Amino acid sequence: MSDAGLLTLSLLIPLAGALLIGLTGRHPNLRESVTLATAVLLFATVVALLMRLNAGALPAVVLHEVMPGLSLALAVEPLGMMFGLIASGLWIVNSIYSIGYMRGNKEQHQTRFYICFAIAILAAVGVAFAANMFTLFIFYEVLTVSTYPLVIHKETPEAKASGRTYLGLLLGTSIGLQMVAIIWTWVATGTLDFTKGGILDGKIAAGVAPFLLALYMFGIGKAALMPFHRWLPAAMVAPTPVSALLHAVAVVKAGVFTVMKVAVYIFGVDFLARTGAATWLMWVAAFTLLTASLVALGKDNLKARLAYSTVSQLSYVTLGAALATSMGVIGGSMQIAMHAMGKITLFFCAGAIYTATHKTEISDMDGLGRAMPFTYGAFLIGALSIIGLPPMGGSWSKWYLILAAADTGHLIMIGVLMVSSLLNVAYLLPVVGRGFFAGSDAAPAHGAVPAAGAQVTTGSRLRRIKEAPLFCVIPPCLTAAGCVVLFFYADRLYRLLEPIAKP
Amino acid sequence: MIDTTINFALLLFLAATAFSILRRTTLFSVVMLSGVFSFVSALLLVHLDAVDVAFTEAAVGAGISTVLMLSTLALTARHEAPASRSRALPLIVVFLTGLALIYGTLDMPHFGDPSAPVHTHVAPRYITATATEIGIPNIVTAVLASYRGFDTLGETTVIFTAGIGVLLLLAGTIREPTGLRITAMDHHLVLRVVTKVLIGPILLFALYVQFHGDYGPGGGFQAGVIFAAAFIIYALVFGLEAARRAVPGRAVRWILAAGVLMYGGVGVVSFFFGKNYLDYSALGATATAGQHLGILLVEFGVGMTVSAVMVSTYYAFAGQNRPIGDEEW
Amino acid sequence: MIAYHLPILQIVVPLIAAPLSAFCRRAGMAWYLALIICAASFAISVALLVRVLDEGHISYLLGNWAAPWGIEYRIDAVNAFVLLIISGMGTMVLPYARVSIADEIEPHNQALFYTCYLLCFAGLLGMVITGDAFNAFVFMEISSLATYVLVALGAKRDRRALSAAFTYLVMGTIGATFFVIGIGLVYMVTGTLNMADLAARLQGLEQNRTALVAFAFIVTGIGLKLALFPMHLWLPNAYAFAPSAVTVFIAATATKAAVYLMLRFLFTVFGTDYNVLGLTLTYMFTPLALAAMFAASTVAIFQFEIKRMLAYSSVAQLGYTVLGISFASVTGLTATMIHLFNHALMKGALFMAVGAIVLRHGAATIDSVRGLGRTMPWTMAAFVAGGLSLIGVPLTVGFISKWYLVAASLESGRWPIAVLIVLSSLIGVIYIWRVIEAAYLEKPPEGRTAREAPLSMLIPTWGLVGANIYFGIDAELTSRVAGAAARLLLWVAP
Amino acid sequence: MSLDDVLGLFNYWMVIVLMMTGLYIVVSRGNLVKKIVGLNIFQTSVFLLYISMGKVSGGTAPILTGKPEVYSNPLPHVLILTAIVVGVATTALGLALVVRIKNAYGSIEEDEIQTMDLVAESEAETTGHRR
Repeated sequence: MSDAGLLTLSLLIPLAGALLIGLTGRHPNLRESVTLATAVLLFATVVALLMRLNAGALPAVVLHEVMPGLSLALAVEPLGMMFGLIASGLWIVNSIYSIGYMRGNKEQHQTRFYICFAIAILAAVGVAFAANMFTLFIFYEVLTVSTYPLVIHKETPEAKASGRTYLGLLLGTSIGLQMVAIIWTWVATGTLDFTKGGILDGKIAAGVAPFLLALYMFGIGKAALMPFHRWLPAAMVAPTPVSALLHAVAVVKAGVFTVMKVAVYIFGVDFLARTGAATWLMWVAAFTLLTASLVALGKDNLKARLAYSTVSQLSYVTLGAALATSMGVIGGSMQIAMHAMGKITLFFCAGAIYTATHKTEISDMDGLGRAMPFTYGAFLIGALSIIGLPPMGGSWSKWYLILAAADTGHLIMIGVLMVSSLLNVAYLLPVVGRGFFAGSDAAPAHGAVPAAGAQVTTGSRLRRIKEAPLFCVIPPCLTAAGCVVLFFYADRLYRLLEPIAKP
Repeated sequence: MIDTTINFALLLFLAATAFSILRRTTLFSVVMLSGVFSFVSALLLVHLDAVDVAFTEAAVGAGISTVLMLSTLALTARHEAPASRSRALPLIVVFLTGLALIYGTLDMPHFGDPSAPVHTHVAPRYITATATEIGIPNIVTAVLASYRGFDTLGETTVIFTAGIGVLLLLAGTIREPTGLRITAMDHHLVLRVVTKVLIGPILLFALYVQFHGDYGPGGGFQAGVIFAAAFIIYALVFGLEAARRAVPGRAVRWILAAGVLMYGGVGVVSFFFGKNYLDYSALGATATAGQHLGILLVEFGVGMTVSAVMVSTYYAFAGQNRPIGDEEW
Repeated sequence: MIAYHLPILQIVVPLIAAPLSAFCRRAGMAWYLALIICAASFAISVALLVRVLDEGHISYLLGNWAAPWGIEYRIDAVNAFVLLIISGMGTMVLPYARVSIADEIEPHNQALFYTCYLLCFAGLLGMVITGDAFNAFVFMEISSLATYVLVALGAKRDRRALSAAFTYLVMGTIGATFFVIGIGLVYMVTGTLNMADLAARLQGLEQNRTALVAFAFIVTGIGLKLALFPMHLWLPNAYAFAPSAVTVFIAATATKAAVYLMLRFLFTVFGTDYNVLGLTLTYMFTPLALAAMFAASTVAIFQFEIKRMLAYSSVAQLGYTVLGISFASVTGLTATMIHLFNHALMKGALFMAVGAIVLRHGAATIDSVRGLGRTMPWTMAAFVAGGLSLIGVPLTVGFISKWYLVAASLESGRWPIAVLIVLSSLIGVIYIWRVIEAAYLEKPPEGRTAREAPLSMLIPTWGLVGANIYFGIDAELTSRVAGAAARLLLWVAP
Repeated sequence: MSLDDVLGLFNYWMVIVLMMTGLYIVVSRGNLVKKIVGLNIFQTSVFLLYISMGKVSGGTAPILTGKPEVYSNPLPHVLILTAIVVGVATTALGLALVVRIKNAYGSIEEDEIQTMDLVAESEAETTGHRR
């Protein structure tokens, strides 16, 4: 198959998947098979594309011209390839997990759920392979709209309120700021194609570059730069697979990926470095990074804590872009992959705990680790990766970021990264610690009333191992293993990303 | 000088009437004064050489409009409620608008100045060429029906639209013919006799105005109004039922549409002679003969529609559930 | 021969069909006639557009009298595009109207309704196609009078239609009279009524105070007709209480024709050399447009009746249109022209969906749409699609409009306006969202039985939804025509 | 400004006064019939404006007599003939609406009608929300 055909196929597969899921909605087993088959096929397509890329080809296709000079077009480049791999790869795992979780919790509207999931992944792939900012923006919006039904899945008043925040912030920032930035770019340069070295150099004055950058950065609400991060904790009302999708696979990753794309291909690292247009962004990222960690520390709800952790971790990527050096770009890009793997593990674990015990608050989870050793083991590995300790993948991205900070002379950023890592330790490890060591065996902590269907109600049962359904446990173990694998194979990632960083 | 004086006097009288309308709260006198306003305007128009316009304004403003307004009053209210809102804002807006207009007059050509642009561009051709191109003495009719004949088709359509509109709005509340003779003025014997005597000459006059429009003031519109006036007088005196028996509502509706069709149709005929729309020159042996015939036909169309609209509008108003009785006045 | 006469056939066909349809005793017959005539008009307008894009402008002399003496039809890309919008929407509404009108208008009025509809249709086309200032007034009045009646016919459902129509009549007549005063004054200093001739003879009269006041009166008069904020007060109730099919039609066409006339007078007749024009655009149009965008959108949020909500949204959307004019640049006018088209599509779809709800529930309020996502899925889905387009979500026409508008403001260096444009469209998210939430996330009240709208209404609605998406994905054609029109208005060589 | 100017423009000024009186009646009065009367006066005054500009000093009505004469400009006359028709059409429609409004509301005062509408609206809204 031609490169262009393969690229088009990467969009058609999830589209066909969504349609088939809709058609097979009455037969859950068939429906889930379709989901899995779609996921596997998509991943295979992306891997095929990777091979073409490694072989030196640059697959590209123009799908349709919307307005003169403005087209929907796809093109593969290293950064997008990495994101495409993460999204499609993790989707497989996420699908397996969803099946376990949705069935385990007897959720409503499962067909709608899987359809939206497929469309979301379609949008994520579209974002990954977009050849120009216009195409990226369109898929970015499709992603927002298609995940809205997932966020409000439970249809409770709380879910609806959160959905409003979610949609309001994401649509608001993207239409209100990002679109203006895109059109500004178009008016200034006459093109929106992602071009190595950027397209803005020489087209706009150095003085206004920070403003344009601000429109982009705050306009990319999915990157959750403060103060536009509220949607992310709000979206925690959604079922856990959705949270995993939001945090690891698609949504926030699409956000920081867009940040990287804008920095590398629209502005160009050199242009940013030369004009210092991104200096302010570095500070905002550092601020978000620390503040979100502090907020996370104060959250008792596990998912809320993880949400704020995400807000914090995303800022590493933004920081990498803002440092405007090749090391920063590589570190930031790697962080996309590393965080994806780590955070999806953590969310899978949180979901597994909920499925098994219907507990959401950390203070209620004392001693659960002894009952769910696999889940908690996976959680520990994920947490270590997020913190950035070897031998987990997360350590590499932190390493390159520190190098970048040293490179650019922003030594204070090294301090920020250090403090942040300590905060990570402070809010992640206690969860594991309490799981394994805290709490007496006699009674559940704080006398919390376990939700109906909870399987672990008495101390005596706690001694026995009582894991969540297999479909909920295998995925976190897989991704936890992935965290370790990424540590040893980071050089592959480095070599993939190298071309974008080197001029 | 005497011209100017008459002019000013009439304008002052108009202003006095307008102010009086503004201040009165008895709607009956408001309507009557509005009729007076139209009538005095018509006098002024004659004085300004616009005889055709004056004719029409008198027939419409002082005649038809007044009848319609009186009919409306009979169905609605006699008095205006006292003011309840602030009138400061309207006053300011109107004052500013007026000031703007006055400012605009400062560069206007003076009244009656023969060298004004309006007298040197476009219009001269109408005055010099009508005799040869159209071949009729009344330049206004020539411009109305031929040079700018399409405007007049539009005008006919406007009045047609109003006629259809009134039917749509009021048809639902029209009293069906009951067979009862509700005749308002049975006891006014003199009036009845005089009316009978008058209607004949009025109709005759209407026909004269209709077909004499080429030569003097008049034409389809004025004739239509006079035609309708004859009917309305008949209806007023002998009762609506009698008028409806003479010309049923359905027939009126047909004439209403037929007039527009006639006008529009004459234009279409030009197509078949390879001419542009409304180019009448093809209709006769010579260009002027064609123009002559064309103007005659379209004016007839206008007359049909106008009279039908007036009559049907009157039917609609007068036929409302509460009829006008003369003792109410 | 027919090709030569196309310009006049565009008007005469519906104009003659109107009295013909008055002979029809049955509504069905009148409806058929109207449908055939409107479809024919649409075909003619397509042919005209193709021709003007090919060969530049077409001139047609009525009565064969040469231009400043007789009335001239002058068609170029600008009015050919507007003709297409009007005739296209006029045709789309008719299949939809049949059931809706049968439900909302008294039986004895249904036949004549189509006569009135054709008159309105012909009037709008006539005011757009003509090259003569006074002729434009006459046809404007045909359409206006017909519209007053059409609005008032909503009285069967709600008596407020009557007072709305009356207010519209008074405001519309004031507007028309202002327009006539303006025409009179401009005639006074030039001696001509032909627009092209006016443009030529106004050269050198930049300082003339009479021409200046004429300009002001023409702009104000048309401003009233196009509901330029704050002269929009007649619009919300007129749209809200008119029969649904009428609302769709006038919302999609009437103000468009007025905008066209505004463009024509501002740029063709007075022209960009006219120094007051720049001042008017900067100090009057820009602030008024922005005020419309924000004030009207904000008011829309608090509306209970959805039709009225959408009507206020129309005032806001007219703000976008006027804003595009105020840039006086090729991109700005392209934005205006393309938005005329796009707004017709999105408001058409939205009002059609709402009309279907009115048919089934007797009213369309935030209350009556509760749970409709389940009981009238197709109607509500159309509403959602139209709403997304209104907000300006990518792959819909609304996005294209917004794109050009923002581009125009950035191009002119007025980037705060660009931010305001998108902020105001975010207000749109709020009011559209209120409806969507009520429809999809709330349960229908007890004992409410609802059926999906009839196919005769759903098909046109979805036709428009399809157009919203199609022209949102492939804006090549519309942006080419709109661009050509913008260049013509600004006298810029293509 | 000379006396000549004043004499030359006085006609227009008076016409403007008339127009504005008409407009003021329309916008300041709440009685619907009176509004229509105001519109009539406003429009009739505009007719006078047009006809005034068509007048030529010493001219006669534009009907050819065969003798060489100065004729007043016929074009404004034609335009105003059309405008009069438009005016009466508007009046007729307006009055028909007034009659219908009286039937539906029992009043032809704008303020009363607006009050009734507002009451109806807030009632609909409260019952709507209560349900």
